[in-house]
Amino acid sequence: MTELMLVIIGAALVNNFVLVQFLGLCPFMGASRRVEGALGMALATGLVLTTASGISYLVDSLLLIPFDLEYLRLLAFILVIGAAVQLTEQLTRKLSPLLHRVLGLYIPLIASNCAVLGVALLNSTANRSLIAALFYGAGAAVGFGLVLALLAGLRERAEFADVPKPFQGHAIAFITAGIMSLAFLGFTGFVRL
Amino acid sequence: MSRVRVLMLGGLWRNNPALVLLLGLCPLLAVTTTLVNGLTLGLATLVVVAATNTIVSMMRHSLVAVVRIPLFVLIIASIVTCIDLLTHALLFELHEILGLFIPLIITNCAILAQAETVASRRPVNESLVSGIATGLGFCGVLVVLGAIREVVGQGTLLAGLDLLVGPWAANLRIDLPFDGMLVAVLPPGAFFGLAVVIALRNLIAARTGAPGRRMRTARVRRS
Amino acid sequence: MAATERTALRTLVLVGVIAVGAAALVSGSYEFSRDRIEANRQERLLQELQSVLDSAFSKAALNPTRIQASDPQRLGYEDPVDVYIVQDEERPRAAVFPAVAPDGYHAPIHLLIGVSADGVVTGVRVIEHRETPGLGDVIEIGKSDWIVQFDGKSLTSPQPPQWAVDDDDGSFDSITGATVTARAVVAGVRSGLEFYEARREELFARAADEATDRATENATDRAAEEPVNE
Amino acid sequence: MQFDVAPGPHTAPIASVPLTMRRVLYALAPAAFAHVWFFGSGFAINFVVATATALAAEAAVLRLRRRPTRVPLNDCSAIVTAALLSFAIPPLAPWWIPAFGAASAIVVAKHLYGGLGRNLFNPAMVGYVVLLISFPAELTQWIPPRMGDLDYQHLGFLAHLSYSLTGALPADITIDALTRATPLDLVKEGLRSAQTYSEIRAGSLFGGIAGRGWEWINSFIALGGLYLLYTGTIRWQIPIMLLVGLLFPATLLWLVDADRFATPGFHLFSGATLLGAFFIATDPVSAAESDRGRLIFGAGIGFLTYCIRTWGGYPDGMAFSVLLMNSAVPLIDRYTRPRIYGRN
Amino acid sequence: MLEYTPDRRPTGGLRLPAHKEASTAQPIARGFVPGTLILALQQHQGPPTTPVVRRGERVLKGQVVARARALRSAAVHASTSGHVRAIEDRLVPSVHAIHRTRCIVIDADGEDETRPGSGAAWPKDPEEQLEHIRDGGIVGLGGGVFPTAEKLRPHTPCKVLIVNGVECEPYISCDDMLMREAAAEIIDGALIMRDLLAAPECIVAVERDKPQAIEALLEAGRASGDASLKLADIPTVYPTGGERQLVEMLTGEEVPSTHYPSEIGYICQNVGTAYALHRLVRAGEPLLSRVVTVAGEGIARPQNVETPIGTPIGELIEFCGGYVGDVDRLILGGSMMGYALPNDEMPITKGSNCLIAAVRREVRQDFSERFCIRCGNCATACPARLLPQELLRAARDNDHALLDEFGLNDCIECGCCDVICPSHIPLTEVFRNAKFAHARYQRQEVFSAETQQRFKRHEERKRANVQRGKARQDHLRHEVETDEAARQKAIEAAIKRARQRRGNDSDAE
Amino acid sequence: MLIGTVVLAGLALGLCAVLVLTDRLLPAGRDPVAEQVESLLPRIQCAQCGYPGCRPYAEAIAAGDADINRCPPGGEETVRRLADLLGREVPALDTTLGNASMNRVARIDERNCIGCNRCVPVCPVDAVVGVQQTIHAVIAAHCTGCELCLAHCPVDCIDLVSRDA
Ligand SMILES: Cc1cc2nc3c(=O)[nH]c(=O)nc-3n(C[C@H](O)[C@H](O)[C@H](O)COP(=O)(O)O)c2cc1C
Ligand SMILES: Cc1cc2nc3c(=O)[nH]c(=O)nc-3n(C[C@H](O)[C@H](O)[C@H](O)COP(=O)(O)O)c2cc1C
Ligand SMILES: Cc1cc2nc3c(=O)[nH]c(=O)nc-3n(C[C@H](O)[C@H](O)[C@H](O)COP(=O)(O)O)c2cc1C
Ligand SMILES: Cc1cc2nc3c(=O)[nH]c(=O)nc-3n(C[C@H](O)[C@H](O)[C@H](O)CO)c2cc1C
Ligand code: SF4
Ligand code: SF4
Ligand code: SF4
Ligand code: SF4
Ligand code: FES
Repeated sequence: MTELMLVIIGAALVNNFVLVQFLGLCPFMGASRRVEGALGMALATGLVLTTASGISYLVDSLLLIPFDLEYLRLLAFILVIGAAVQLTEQLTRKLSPLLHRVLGLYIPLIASNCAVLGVALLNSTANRSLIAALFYGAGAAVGFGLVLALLAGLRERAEFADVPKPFQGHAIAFITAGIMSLAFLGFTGFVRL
Repeated sequence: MSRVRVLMLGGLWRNNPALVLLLGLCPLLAVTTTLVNGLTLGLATLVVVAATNTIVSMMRHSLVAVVRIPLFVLIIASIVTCIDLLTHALLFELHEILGLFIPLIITNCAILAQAETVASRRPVNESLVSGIATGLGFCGVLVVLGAIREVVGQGTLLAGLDLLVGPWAANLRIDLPFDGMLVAVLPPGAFFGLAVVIALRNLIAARTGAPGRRMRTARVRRS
Repeated sequence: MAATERTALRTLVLVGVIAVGAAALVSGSYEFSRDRIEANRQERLLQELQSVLDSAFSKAALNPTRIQASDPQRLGYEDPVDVYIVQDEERPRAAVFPAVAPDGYHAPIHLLIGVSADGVVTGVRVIEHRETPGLGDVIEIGKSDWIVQFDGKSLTSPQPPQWAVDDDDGSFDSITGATVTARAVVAGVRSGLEFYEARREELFARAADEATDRATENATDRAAEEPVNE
Repeated sequence: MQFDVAPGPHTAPIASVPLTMRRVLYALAPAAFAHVWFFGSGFAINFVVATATALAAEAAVLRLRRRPTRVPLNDCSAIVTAALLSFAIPPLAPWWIPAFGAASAIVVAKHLYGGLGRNLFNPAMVGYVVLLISFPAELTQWIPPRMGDLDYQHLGFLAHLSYSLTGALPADITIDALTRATPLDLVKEGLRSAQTYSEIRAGSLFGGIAGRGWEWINSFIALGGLYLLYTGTIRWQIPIMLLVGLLFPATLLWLVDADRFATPGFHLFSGATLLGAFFIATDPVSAAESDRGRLIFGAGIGFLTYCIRTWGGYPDGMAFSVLLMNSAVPLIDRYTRPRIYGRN
Repeated sequence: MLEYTPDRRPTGGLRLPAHKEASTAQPIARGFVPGTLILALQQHQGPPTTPVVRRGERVLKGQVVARARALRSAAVHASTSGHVRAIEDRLVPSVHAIHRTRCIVIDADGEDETRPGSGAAWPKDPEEQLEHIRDGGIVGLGGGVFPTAEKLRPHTPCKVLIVNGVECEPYISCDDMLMREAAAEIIDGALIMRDLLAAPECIVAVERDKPQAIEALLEAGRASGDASLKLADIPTVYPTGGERQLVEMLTGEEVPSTHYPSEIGYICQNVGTAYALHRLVRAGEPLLSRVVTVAGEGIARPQNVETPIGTPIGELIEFCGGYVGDVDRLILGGSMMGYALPNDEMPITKGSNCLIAAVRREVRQDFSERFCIRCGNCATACPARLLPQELLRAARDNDHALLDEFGLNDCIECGCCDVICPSHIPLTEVFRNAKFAHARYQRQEVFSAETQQRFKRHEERKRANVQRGKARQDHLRHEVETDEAARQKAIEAAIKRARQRRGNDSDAE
Repeated sequence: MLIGTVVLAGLALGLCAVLVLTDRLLPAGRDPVAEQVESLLPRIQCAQCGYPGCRPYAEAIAAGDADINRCPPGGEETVRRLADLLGREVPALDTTLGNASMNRVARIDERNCIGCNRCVPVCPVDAVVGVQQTIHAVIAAHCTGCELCLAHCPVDCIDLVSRDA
């Protein structure tokens, strides 16, 4: 159990997917304008991350490895992820159209959210068990959602700041993300892997 | 002619994928510890975007909405995998540095966005031009950011060029008279660096009066 | 209704066609490049091995034998690791194996150690570490020559108590501001050597077996091929 | 007869920003003198360099933005930033360390957001972390405190100055001879290499409760903190909850295993604990805004600091914890709004 | 009479320098008769009164000069004898600002002749009693000037009558002096109100820094022998005298944002109001004067003066020895809630409790503001538990949705946030101004919603019209079509018949 | 190679089948976005946005067909609130569309009104009252100042005046 907790903490904080491993940055920057939107995106991505890591794991261990098809791993995983994302898109479009409009461009982009593919690939290279793979996916999702919500809050506040003209808009958001990533360096060495 | 110019300008400057649309950030930030790394990945991305745009555009009439995303990523992924395998086999030296980054190209959102917004709606020639413009724009940012981070972070420029173009290029490496600040090569430095590049772009856009993207200005101007 | 049925069908056909196309493309490239990639990998492995062996071994003539060994106590890996034995003719000349220095400042440090048959270090390289950039990363060969000081050392010279950094009255240079890192690497190399001392005979014997197996295999392969050639 | 018709309230304001900032500086003064007493004049040199750079950087940015410079420069907030940064960096440091730290604090963390009051993160801590990441070697060169029986090699003011400016040390002294691990380093490494806490504590760098010298400096900082509380410059929520967040887990784990965990007293009087509690976490600009939010904010910093000290990769975690909680401030504020009078 | 200390601490608030020593050093000055009276027709919250005197007419002290026509109104009386010089529009200070209102200007003749036979008896019938109070011109003297008769007619049964003798604002000491000198009358007035309201309990609240007033009230309370009376001594914190704050302090209950205290059973009356009611009921004297504190370093003899309503401020100042030194600001009200007057020509009204002639060093001068440093002092000081720093941002950003969320309309404009703000941001002024814009926004929202409804109805009707039109067309078409069909049939039948006939004919042929 | 192709194609087909199925089975959602957008608009139905009323414009925004800066009466404030709702950048208000302000109302000049009744049906909020052949009047409390009636008066007897006047 502690092992699994460590997997989560490791993926969420120590090797935070976004700030340390540089995965999933596009939705991180794109969906962090408002806290509400960020929470929605966090939820959607979390869903995709966890399910995709589970399904990819099954595809890997039940299809690819038995048939010696590891070279198709990228293709197979991306297919699974694409399907999971499309499913999420359908779900949000039908169940929460507002979220769908707000996240607009970014839901399809979860498919190319590197974090999702990253989780799947990292799971298969790290030889995790199915449970550990799911926990790793969940940890990554928590870490992604956490920093997304934090950045959204900070960006809302930065809107009231008196930012120099050239830095207004995206640039100050990157500065803010940079300082967050400085702060997350404090977690280095937490889980000694 | 002018259509081509518009498309090129769009990809390179007005709708630059990295600076304006903020797409493809992961490889952009992860890889740009040196100029050469950035350049290499930029070139590879260029090839992939151009190829994907062409293929998607060719089959744009037979696409179906529900499965469009899986199809796009499938196409992108197979092209990337092929490139990965082929460079590995044929250009081994190149693959030594590129190898790590190539699979990352699959998840470069800029490519998917191109497929979704351009290639699936436009004829092949326009899609190709747009793809090349996007790829070049992306590559340019990679190079600039890589250069900044390399100079600030380790006090060199063009280190490792020999791996890309041959041993003769080793002499092109420039060593600056300081050791560099580590923060530039670490993750925070990537964010700061990109912020600076975006700010520079804004500054230039403001100077040249070119209509940049309308940006949300600070909400309270008065103190 | 009929229309939606038709689009569904079309969707499936489209996906099938593209998936088949993609798979064919990738499989084709894979078939095409598999052997070359394998060759390239072999080449890189040799390069890596060469880097921890002294210049007496030429890369071309390495011909290492790979065997698996497990020693979580001394090597720090739970799973069996690859140990490469370099032989010329019949005699084992040197061994290359990975080891972990678990006490790195931020995380365990992964080492590759080369040892000659008589237990003298021919080279050590750090393969992977998370030490503080600018402080602990001096152990990388690209950053400084610190790691070279292990060359020529063995468990008898210096004597085991001297296998420590000079801050602890040992005979290895420490690193200013990163004593912990230096201590960890020294301890890691030392326990790697201890593994080698303890298992040398067994490893060599297994390597010899492996080599003969391979030779016979090659021979039968050749024998199998010969009729075709005829 | 005509009179001035200024809008109300007419009562003269009972607080002002420059006064607040000056009070913080007064409160830091005793600890600063103690620092100079124990660690030599390095602190003073660093403080002067940092202050000069901070003010120059502030003036430069304001000029560049064509903003008035007088009022912002007079409010002393840049000096507070410089002072707190100087407390965080080792006394023995080349001049460009405080200069670079102060410049990044003021330019990046403060003025990219528009100056006093707008920054999202604590500028001094941003400056410190940037330094720590970029120049780890320089930032770990701590020297042992001046205590009668330690084999301490003295550097006079001039020697300090010359090291700071040129990097040259007196002929017979090497940098290795001057520097020592700090008590936090020793405890962290010791515990990691399976020494017991009491074995580590036997070392000559330790005093009654924590590191020698450090305990005194921290006591003087606490004194300054009490002055700030007394004058109403800061309120109790953040400091008290920070200490609770730090000392509660510290006490708990120490009671569980006194060999493998440092005493709460050690945590209280080591590193940046009290400076952080009274001076850093209380930075009004980057802290949570409501009282309830401040309870969470303080407790979070304390707890994270304890975690980083005990399990993390750095000997002290105050700066990281402050920045981490700074990033959480908007969310804390959002979910801890006070209930308005008469609303449910 | 029970004296007790509430065990609650006030929410927010500030301890401010009191500045009350000078004006409490001597007893209330009485017998001041001004040379002119300026009697505004609207000195209360509610519809204005109607003048019942003519130009040139001589009026006597206590005579009604303007009558209350509406329920929420209160009569105005001449506070000394004299001739009506004019009935004209003048600038008059009212609750929050200066207004131009119709006034009756009277040249006093100095005789101060009281209307003979004044002192109509206190009626028996409750309804008549309220009318009596309205005709007596009595309004809340705590600053709100809400007609007392209306306030004594609650829609919810009154649980507690609170007599407000807190007087927490700096400089003001009129209530303090009145409590010291007329405690028995105040207690009597309070009991009259309690009886009117049938309130089971009556709490007199006084701040702890007025020991003499407390002493006097306790004595008077004991003398009255009434068991429902209590005296609460409450901490000296501004603004616990605000009725919402006081209700919370005394009962722990909060008055919901959208309600008045009377709606949850608490009625709060100022001690001055109680005193005035006592005078009306026991002596038949309507509201003719009130105690006004004249204070500040710019006044020669700071003191409390029983001032006839309508006295021009300049005359009152003269009565107190005139200005000394360089008077910078003339403030009506306390230094927190009061506002600055441009000149001293305006009259004292029923709501004027204090006049401060302030020299420069006494009042806020520094109007240069810095950016908010988020110190949170303002939030700590806010008695309404608002976040002024957030309100400020929303107000400057004209973000009305946010203003609603952060409770702009819950701000009581007490000024605490303003005074404590180290960045010297004029928060109260910002909020005052924002409230106007916000009210417009809220009206607009209501209008928009109504408009939307109207549009919907319009559309529906249009659709219905169209439908009806279509239906009629359909019907016509149908009729036409059926006609057509019938005709067709008829034709066919005819043809058939014709054929038949022809067939028959041919057969026949 | 063959097996790889088969496996991948199988996988792709399987996943697509799932997608197609769920797409069928899920009910199409109601679209509350348009409603939320509409609630942020001034709802005075002036049609200056180029749509016949606020609702159609709101629907166009929700469908992504219209930019959010086309409502002159709403002004910058409305643009900003829309941008917040939809998570977009804030564009500048399109000032070319008109300048209806919410502070004006129509007033019919009684001397000129010929009672033609043409203005009655065009007023979106039924603010004009009157029957044919009599003088018409505008209920100021209902009128939104949308200017729609202006163009329909054959004798130009409708003017916009400030609401306070
Ligand atoms: C930011 C930071 C990073 C550090 N990184 C390392 C490291 O990578 N390796 C190491 O041995 N010690 C590291 N340390 C520990 C200190 O440098 C410690 O003082 C040192 O290990 C012992 O000092 P010495 O080498 O001068 O005896 C680090 C300390 C800090 C504050
Ligand atoms: C518009 C308005 C309506 C009021 N309605 C009532 C009411 O219905 N019942 C009541 O007891 N008080 C009512 N009040 C009086 C208030 O409760 C309060 O006593 C008065 O405003 C004076 O309080 P202040 O001096 O704190 O402003 C009303 C006040 C205003 C301004
Ligand atoms: C901030 C603030 C402070 C107040 N302070 C007092 C006070 O000290 N004494 C007082 O009688 N009324 C004070 N009031 C007015 C009371 O809220 C309330 O209107 C009054 O007690 C009602 O009594 P009245 O109707 O007899 O005037 C204050 C109001 C506010 C908003
Ligand atoms: C109580 C108090 C604590 C402060 N702490 C800090 C601090 O930790 N770091 C800092 O840069 N400035 C600090 N300041 C100064 C000032 O708030 C800071 O420069 C602003 O964050 C700059 O906008 C402090 C000021 C006060 C009043
Ligand atoms: S003026 Fe308003 S916001 Fe300020 S303290 Fe008073 S009630 Fe609170
Ligand atoms: S008191 Fe002033 S500076 Fe402090 S938070 Fe409030 S508005 Fe900002
Ligand atoms: S322009 Fe007129 S009709 Fe269009 S949305 Fe705005 S108010 Fe409604
Ligand atoms: S009366 Fe005219 S201006 Fe007024 S709402 Fe109707 S159509 Fe619009
Ligand atoms: S490149 Fe867009 S999420 Fe990684």
